[in-house]
Amino acid sequence: MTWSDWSWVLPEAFSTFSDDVDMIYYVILWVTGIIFVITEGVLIYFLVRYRHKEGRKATYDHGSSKLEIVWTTATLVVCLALGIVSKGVWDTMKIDVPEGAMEIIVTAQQFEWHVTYPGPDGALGTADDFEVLNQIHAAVDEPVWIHLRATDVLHSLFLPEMRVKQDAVPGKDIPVWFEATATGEYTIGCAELCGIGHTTMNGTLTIHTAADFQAWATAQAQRPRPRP
Amino acid sequence: METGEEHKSPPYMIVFVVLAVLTVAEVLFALLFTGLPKFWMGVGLIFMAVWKAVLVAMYYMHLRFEPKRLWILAASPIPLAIILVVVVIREF
Amino acid sequence: MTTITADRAPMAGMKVYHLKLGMWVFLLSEVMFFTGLIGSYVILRFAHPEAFGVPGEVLNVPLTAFNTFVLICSSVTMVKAFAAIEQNDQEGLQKWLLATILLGAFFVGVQAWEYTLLASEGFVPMAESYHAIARGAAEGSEVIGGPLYGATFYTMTGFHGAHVSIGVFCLCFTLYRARKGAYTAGNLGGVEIMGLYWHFVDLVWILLFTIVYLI
Amino acid sequence: MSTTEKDIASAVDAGGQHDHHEIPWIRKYVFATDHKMIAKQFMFVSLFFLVVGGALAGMMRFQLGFPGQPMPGAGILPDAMMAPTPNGAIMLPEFYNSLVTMHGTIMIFFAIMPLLVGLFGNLLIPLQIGAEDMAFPRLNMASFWLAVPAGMLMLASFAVEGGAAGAGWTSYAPLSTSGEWTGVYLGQQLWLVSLTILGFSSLIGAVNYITTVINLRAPGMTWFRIPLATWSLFVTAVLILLAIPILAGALIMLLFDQTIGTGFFRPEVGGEPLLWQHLFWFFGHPEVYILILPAMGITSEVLSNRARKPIFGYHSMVLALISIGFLGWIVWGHHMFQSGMNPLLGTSFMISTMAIAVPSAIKTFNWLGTLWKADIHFDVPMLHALSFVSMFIIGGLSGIFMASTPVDIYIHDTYFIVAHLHYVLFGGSLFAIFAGITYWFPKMFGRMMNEPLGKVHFVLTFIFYNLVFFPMHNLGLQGMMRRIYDFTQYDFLQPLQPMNQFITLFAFALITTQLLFVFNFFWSIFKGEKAGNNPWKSNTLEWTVPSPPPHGNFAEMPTVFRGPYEYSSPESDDDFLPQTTPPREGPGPSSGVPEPTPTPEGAEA
Ligand code: HEA
Ligand code: HEA
Ligand code: CUA
Ligand SMILES: [Cu+2]
Repeated sequence: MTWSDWSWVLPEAFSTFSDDVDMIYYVILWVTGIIFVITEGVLIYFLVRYRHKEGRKATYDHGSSKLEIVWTTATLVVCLALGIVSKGVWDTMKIDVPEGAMEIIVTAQQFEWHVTYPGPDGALGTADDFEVLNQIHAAVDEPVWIHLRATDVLHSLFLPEMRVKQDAVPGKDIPVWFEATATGEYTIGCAELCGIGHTTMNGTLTIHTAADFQAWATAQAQRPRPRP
Repeated sequence: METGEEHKSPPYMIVFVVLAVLTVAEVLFALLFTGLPKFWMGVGLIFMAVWKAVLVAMYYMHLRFEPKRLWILAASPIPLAIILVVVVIREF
Repeated sequence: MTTITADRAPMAGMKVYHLKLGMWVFLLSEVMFFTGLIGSYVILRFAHPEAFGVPGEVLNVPLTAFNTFVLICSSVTMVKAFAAIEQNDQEGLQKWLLATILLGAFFVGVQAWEYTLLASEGFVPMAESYHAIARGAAEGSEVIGGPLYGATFYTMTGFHGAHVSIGVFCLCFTLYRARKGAYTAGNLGGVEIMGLYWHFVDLVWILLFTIVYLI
Repeated sequence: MSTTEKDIASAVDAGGQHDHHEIPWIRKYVFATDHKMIAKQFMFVSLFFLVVGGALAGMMRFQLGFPGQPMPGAGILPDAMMAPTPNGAIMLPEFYNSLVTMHGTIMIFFAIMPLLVGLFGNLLIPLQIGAEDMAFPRLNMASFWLAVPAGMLMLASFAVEGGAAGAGWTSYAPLSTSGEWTGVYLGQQLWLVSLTILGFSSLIGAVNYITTVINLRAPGMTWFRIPLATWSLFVTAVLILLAIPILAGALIMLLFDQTIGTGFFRPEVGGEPLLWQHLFWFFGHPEVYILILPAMGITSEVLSNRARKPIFGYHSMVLALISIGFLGWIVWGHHMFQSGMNPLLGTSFMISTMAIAVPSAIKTFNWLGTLWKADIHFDVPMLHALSFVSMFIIGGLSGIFMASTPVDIYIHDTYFIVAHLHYVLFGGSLFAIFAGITYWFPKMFGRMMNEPLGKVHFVLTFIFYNLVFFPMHNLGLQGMMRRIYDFTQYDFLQPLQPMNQFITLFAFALITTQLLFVFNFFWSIFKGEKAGNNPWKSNTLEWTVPSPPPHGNFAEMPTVFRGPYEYSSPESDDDFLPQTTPPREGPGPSSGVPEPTPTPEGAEA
């Protein structure tokens, strides 16, 4: 085991909003870290300082409203601040799907991911759509809008390096989007217990350069395949 | 009951008549005013139903004659019920 | 400070005796139970209006309106029983309790009849039509209630009906005790909490009737 | 309802007769109505379930530490759980799913909840408020005897065809609606039936507690003189009362979906899977506070006593309990941030979740304040209570990460959550239970637990516990999902193998360490040092009666003159001042003169 396993640093991420997420994480890590050190420090200090000694009697004291008001307000302020910081990023990630994104459909089914591409005409739901299994391909610096669906039970599309996670719910079409900032091969995982094969429901997210992606898509569209 | 003082029986029969009349009114309202927008229909019916429910609680369950704290106790789950339904409805 | 010995003289608390307080507390949980069931109906209907028929067309509103009236009557008889024992009128107590039992049983009977009628029209809680056929619907008929409308309807009204049935059962027990002279004007807790339960069940029906049959 | 009628009779019984001296054996030990005996019954049964839950965790950890390797000694398990191979038996994924589910379910519903509510609720409420028993003793008995068959059904589900429920302790629909998806048919239904019965058991328990606290307090025991343990149990009872029926309704609907083909939560026929999640968490979040509030109460009690100092800010401690109880109802959506719930709702749930840190902060800081200028005795209960405080801080602070919606996107359903929940549930609830059991052990059995052995158990548990669960935060941050049978299926998780092994080894150590407690517990029942009435020099009423208290508890109605935490008061020569000691110079202006009360049987005056 290496010490880096114990790290509190998040693994590297490669999407447009991943830095914001990580930033909020580090802010909370610092805030809670400081609170942790202070509270546990005070606790240990008191334990040592006021441990029982022969003849010592505790101070008869019922508390102080002034102090209580101070720390209650302080906590409230800290928490509200954290809430406000979080809201903007949340809206970006879950609500504001960018215009002009490449639309694909990801359908989760025990225990695989069916990914449907629009094909040469660029529109989903037409005859030239094509499907790949357990792999998502996209171009770098190009937003992708996933229509997330499921056919049987809940699944959860987890793209750790994109900081994306969203449950797929049968009967719903949930928008998920991301824009990768670096090419490479990343992970697709299923994060919601979905049955016996939950563990094996993984795949690969490949981020190409724009040209490579075009080439891949063209090749795929021409690949002969059984019509559904 | 617990006060021990003599109070004369609450107006059980009057409440009964009101309940019966409101029931008839509800049914007629629902069956006759079918042209009304669904929303107002709902509001009207709920209004009458809640009125009836309150009458039952007040008189038949004697809440009117109970100490105030029992009153508060009895009303306590209502906000929770409303929160649940209102929030989850916003989901859809 | 005088020391209080032997006999208990606890704090004032709710100024209500245990049994009644206990019953009220129990009823609070019943409120939440029916919130869960009725709430699910409201939410599902709001989410899928197309899956729910117009109540007046599927359900027999006049019949149930009549049944509602029966239940309201039973509340009156119950409260009369309570008023009787307040005056230590044993005969009145028994008479009104009996009336309540009969009305309650009648209500359950009508509900059971309503269920069979609906089922034979194909209104069932399940998804498949063979269930409807098994319950008396004509061969080849469709499921009307579908898995949402029928399911919420039968669950809600069914659990209410179960509450009424349990109430009738308890009323019989109360009547049995009343005939043995267990209640007096000074000891009427059993009758009072029975009444509280009964009126609560009535109250739930009032709301349920409006939400399920009229809106 | 049929039970209430009978209680007319039992309430009359409780009304004053002390003359059952000859209680038949079966009424004393089996169908007991005495609250102390029922408390002990709950304790033994739920400690048994704690052991079961721990054993399930051990098997789970084996698979996670050594994925796909044969488990020593597992050959005796049926082939439906462990696939036999020439080298030994290897765990099947469906069995792993059952293990996770049953571990969570048993720990939460059959171990921690009955320990906190069943054991301490029954033991402490009547004793601390000065009542001779619960308001409805027979209902109390019914509550226990409903819990037992519920537990047996839950255990039996391992033996049925298809195995035990395997959809997680949250049993998310639609996975849980049909055996088609999980391969579990009867097991899942037994799970539902068992929890419904258990829910009813908790419910009548709660009715009993609430009535008792409101109506049976001894003279002078005003609301603001009630010890915090009883206060917390009261608030907990209210939460149970209002939350459990929602769960019951949802369980019943799910059962119908499984058995008769309704479609509440089944999307394939138009139902709404998210409705299940909303109902479940509307119950579920109050449930986790049900699991922490009594623990907080116990901690306050032990902390103040062993620090020989009044609790810091008693009133705000009570208000914090109440507001945690209330806020707990409006945060349930934080479990559903990634569920496909309307994202606009997410923000409101995030804010309310953050707000709940405020009353928790009040509690935490007030505990620290209690230790300030105190006279701290490090006995075993105190050590556990102190580790409750420090572990709850860690668990609570990790909750803040998840409350922040964007961060939750990444850590939801990873081991970060698993770490959080064990920090609050083990570090929080279970440590408080250890504190409570060791603290009230002399009251229950008349003997002290062995102190050195208890300290060894504490130190080892504390160390191993942290070594097991702290690294789980890091696993989560590296992206390791929860409820996963074999994480090595993912390339990017393979480097985590050593850390998982590390956790597993210390989990075994942790489980083994508990044998010390088991031994200490049973040894002390028979051989422990005899304890007097008040070994901890405590102020509260339960310590004024013999250990163990006799039937009816108080030989004479106690009268209460002051709050429960008057330690080191200048008014007393010793460092404590029991609630029943009369004030020195006549009744002070504030000492409660009991109000006149109604007769308990509801008679007209
Ligand atoms: C005893 C049980 C218990 C308790 C007390 C808590 C307490 C809290 N929990 Fe936890 N929680 C669980 C049990 C519990 N939880 C369980 C079992 C799950 C998993 C369920 C499942 O999916 O299986 C879960 C999951 C869970 C989630 C869902 C995560 C996910 O699935 O993605 C979230 C999200 O917000 C959350 C948040 C919180 C918060 C904010 C608190 C707060 O109440 C904590 C407040 C306390 C503090 C903050 C520390 C003390 C305060 C201070 C020292 C003051 C200063 C602090 C600040 C200024 C921040 N919890
Ligand atoms: C209070 C609750 C509680 C407790 C105490 C524990 C204790 C432990 N838990 Fe558990 N856990 C949960 C509640 C709890 N857990 C829940 C709710 C989940 C989520 C389930 C889900 O996802 O659906 C979970 C999930 C969970 C997972 C994640 C599984 C997964 O997602 O795949 C893991 C993995 O390591 C784990 C491990 C452990 C371990 C090693 C212990 C060890 O600490 C166990 C140590 C052993 C004991 C504590 C028993 C000792 C017995 C006694 C001391 C009593 C003896 C006394 C007498 C008889 C007198 N738990
Ligand atoms: Cu799909 Cu887990
Ligand atoms: Cu929660």
